[in-house]
Amino acid sequence: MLVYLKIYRYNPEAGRNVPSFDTYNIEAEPTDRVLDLLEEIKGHIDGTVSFRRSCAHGVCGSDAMRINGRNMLACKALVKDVGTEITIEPILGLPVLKDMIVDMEPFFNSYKSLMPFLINEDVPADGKERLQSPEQRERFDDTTKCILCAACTTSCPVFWSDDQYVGPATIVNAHRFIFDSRDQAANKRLEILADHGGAFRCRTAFNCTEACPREIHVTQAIAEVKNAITSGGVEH
Amino acid sequence: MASQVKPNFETTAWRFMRYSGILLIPLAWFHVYLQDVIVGVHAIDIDYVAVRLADAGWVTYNFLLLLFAFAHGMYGLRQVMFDLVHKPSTRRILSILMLIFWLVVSAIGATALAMGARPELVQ
Amino acid sequence: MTQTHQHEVIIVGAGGAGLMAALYASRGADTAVLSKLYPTRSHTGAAQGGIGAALGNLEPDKVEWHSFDTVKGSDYLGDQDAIDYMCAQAPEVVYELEHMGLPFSRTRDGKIAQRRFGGHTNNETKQPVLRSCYAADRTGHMILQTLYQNCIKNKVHFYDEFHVLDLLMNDGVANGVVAVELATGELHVFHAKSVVFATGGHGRIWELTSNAYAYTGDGVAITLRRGLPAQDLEFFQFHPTGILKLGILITEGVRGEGGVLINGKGERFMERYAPTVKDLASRDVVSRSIYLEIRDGNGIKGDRYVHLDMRPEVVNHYAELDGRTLPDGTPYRVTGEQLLSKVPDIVDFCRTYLGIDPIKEPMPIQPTAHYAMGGIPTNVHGQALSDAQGTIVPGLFAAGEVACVSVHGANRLGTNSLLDLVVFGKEAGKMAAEYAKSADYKPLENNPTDFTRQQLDRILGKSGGEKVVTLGEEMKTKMMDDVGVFRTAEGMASAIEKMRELRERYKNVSVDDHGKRFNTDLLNAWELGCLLDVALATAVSAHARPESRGAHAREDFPKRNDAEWLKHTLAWMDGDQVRLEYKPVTITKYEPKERVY
Amino acid sequence: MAAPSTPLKNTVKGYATYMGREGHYAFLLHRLTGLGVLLFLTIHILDTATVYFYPSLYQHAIELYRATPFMLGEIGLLFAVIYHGVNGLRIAVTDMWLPKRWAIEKQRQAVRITLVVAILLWAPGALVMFYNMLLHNFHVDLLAFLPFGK
Repeated sequence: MLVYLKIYRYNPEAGRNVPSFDTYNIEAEPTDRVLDLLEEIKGHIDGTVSFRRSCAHGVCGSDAMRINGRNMLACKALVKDVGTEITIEPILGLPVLKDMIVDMEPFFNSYKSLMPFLINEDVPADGKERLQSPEQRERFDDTTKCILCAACTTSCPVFWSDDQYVGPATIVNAHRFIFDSRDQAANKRLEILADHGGAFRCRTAFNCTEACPREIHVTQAIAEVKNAITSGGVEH
Repeated sequence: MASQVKPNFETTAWRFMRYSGILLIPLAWFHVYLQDVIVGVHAIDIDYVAVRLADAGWVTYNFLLLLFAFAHGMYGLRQVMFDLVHKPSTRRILSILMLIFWLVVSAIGATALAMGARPELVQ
Repeated sequence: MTQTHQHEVIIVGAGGAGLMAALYASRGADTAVLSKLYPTRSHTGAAQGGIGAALGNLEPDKVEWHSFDTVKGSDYLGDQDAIDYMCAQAPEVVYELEHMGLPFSRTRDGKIAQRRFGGHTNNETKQPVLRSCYAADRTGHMILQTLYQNCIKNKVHFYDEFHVLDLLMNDGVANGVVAVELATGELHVFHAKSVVFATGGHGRIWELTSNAYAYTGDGVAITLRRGLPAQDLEFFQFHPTGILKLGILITEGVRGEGGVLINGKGERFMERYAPTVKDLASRDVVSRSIYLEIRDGNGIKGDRYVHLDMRPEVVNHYAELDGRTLPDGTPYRVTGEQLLSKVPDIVDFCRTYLGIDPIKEPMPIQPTAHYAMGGIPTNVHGQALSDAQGTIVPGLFAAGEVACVSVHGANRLGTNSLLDLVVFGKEAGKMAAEYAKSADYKPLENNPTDFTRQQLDRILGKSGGEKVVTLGEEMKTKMMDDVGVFRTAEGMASAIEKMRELRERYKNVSVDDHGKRFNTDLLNAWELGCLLDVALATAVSAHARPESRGAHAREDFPKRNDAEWLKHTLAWMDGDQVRLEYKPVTITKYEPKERVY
Repeated sequence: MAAPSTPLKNTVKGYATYMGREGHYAFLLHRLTGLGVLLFLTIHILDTATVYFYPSLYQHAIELYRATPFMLGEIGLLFAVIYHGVNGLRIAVTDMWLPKRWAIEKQRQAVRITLVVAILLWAPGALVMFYNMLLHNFHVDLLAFLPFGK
């Protein structure tokens, strides 16, 4: 089938310092990924079209972009699902550097601000694993799936307005530790998230949850964090 | 675990928005339905208001409505302001201005409620 | 302007091996990590099934059994001292990962959960053993995340999206790298005392692969260009279960949980090829079996694929036939929901890319190019070697898929790649820091970026030449057909010719993008150059080995030939000539014998 | 150098073009109705206060409210107050008592229900207000058209 693509272009180096769209018509199969179409264009029609990609099956998180108005991974969006008229834009709220490539630094800086690592220096005397029941492990399973693609954060209306909001991805990653029975800094993380710029900026628009390519229940995770804060903290 | 997350302003305000919101549903809906639908703007004049404000019950009702609705609204506005203004100093200045605005308008409203209407002054 | 940076240890690549090396190196030396991606996007994240370690959390297991399985899996080409070392280290590193915060799945009593995996057995009963420590079906993802998290915690210095294009050497000593900063297109020189290559594999040589676009063999190509050898390139693993046409991996864990392979006649054909462990035979065996079924017209509807079936009724049916029991002795039975919770990502892949629900329908699969057993030769300390005598290249280390220790020999067992990353990443990191402490900075040459600049300018200088994708597609098809699961002398000879031709045509390749900022067009072209180099070296190495061993299966030489070919290949490249030498395999306890599953 | 943009531009662009689902539109509507109600509320407090501070102005204000555009606005206001309330109730109850119900499937449905409930609560009032508007401003008595009318 013939697919009509409208692709966002911006590259000040090549004189394209006002964002605009290029259009392409290419042949595709219904089961083609949008990423396949972009590769086809880059390989055969216009090599200057720029985007990030690596694993091509939804686990590395490189190719988050806005496809037909909604954040997705290009490698998880199939033609049969997005239709034959496809508009591709960079994710919103991070500075666009070239075409679909945005500056990820603010995103990763926010991620790092919430101590995204287990804090617990006590290890069992026998050097073996700390024990954790399957139920305790299940408690934070959902948020361990995050691949830091930024699809959630850049779909968030609050983040578009206010880049000081830590954003859904950061809260998801904080959640992963807050509810890990092995972590000893849950309340410290919660205190940071209780401040402005934290979890209470969430307006439950659910764009993050809809956008998450890993189907993490992002809004719910944020709600759990809010709840943990208002109930005075987490005890393991 | 010893440490507790202490409620800060944002947390308390967040709770306030939820509780006041719930409270406002009967208060505001009844008020709007009564005045706009049942009575209607064509039936309202200063004499009507004067009668209402002579009744301690209605005054209390209106007073609660004023207190919660306007605070709820102004805090909501502050959220929108935080969305659009990012400089901490500007945020602080605007927050203070909004606080003053809230106090002044509330005071004006409260005064009128407390003192009642003065239809006799209409020329 | 070329910027020069100085760090005692430079780590190239931020996957499992690179990050583990970074964690250890940074404890003893000023360390920086360069990655052409963001670290969390490294391909380690795609690993699914688990990391092998004889913890014995659910049933008896021993380090020695793990060692033996690995040796046997390697078709006796693995170096047994290295294998013993890795398997003995395994429990310790798995516990270490847990201490770092890795959220392993858990057993009822709270220990790290373990599952069955191909080729891992109880050496006494010969039955599959629960050895693969897993975190659902995203173990690699969790390892990558956990290591990155700990690097953040330990304030490791990262240069994200810096693509390393050259290794700098002075008088045979590695002293830095040249990298292009993607955002600006500027070349940067990194002056170092130790350089650790952890750049991953080169599965993108083949048409159908589970590998990321980024898996372009940069590390091997760069070292080949600098006159260093590559070891055992002919051994490249084809994973039996890739999603039809896409090559996306379906973890062996599916078979570990009881999934079975079914051909077009509805037969569980692995019974015929591996009567004892059946579907859990080692990967080379299963991939070949699938190919043979397809060749005999037993593909589904006669087509070029078979089914991987994990519908609960099918799993339970075969588990009953096999007499499979749970550790407590009760019969093994699963529900769809239990399977879902053990392999959620697989279910997601199937729904997204195939539009099927694997709990209700079988998955169409075919073997997919998966893992490079070969790579930069190193010793157990991650030190790179420059010849068959084991001479160390001072200052150069390698770990992970890019390295060849060799613990995987001719065929890697599932779960041993993650183990390899962590064990040898750690070792390389430690050694790199130790070396840096005792060494001085070797001075840089006058124009260290010249060689790189020359490569890039050649591409940028052309216009209207051949397209990168055209050459790439020709390479992939040829390698898939002739240097794939089954090989013949004739096919490989034609592949060598084809690679030479493509390398010649590559000189005329041109790109559309002539800018500096994020010129991925240019870098794709440069990566193709790496792939072609590695492909040629692979084809030549393979062609020279007239036997079948592990992943190197020849139709014209179906038997293993231990008398003449129990040895590692070393390949050097000089222009389009590949020179081969051989070095012996280290054998300690396990004498080679016939390999049956 | 990055593509020219500001948070405000991103916000406007996102609000206007992001293809969200139920939650996104509920958020936009909640914000819009909230700001609308606040604007009216402020004016309303001040104009009502004139009954004490400046009574003769009050009559002017009331006259103004009786004009057709304002009456239409009031019908809108009624919707805003009701929608903001119903949707706010959804948020408050979920937040305070049923945090587990922040699951997407439940909320997609809840958002739809909120809208339906809001419309049901608003419609009778809106009809009455519309009737009153026609009666007073256009001297049309809709009831007279009914077969069983006066």
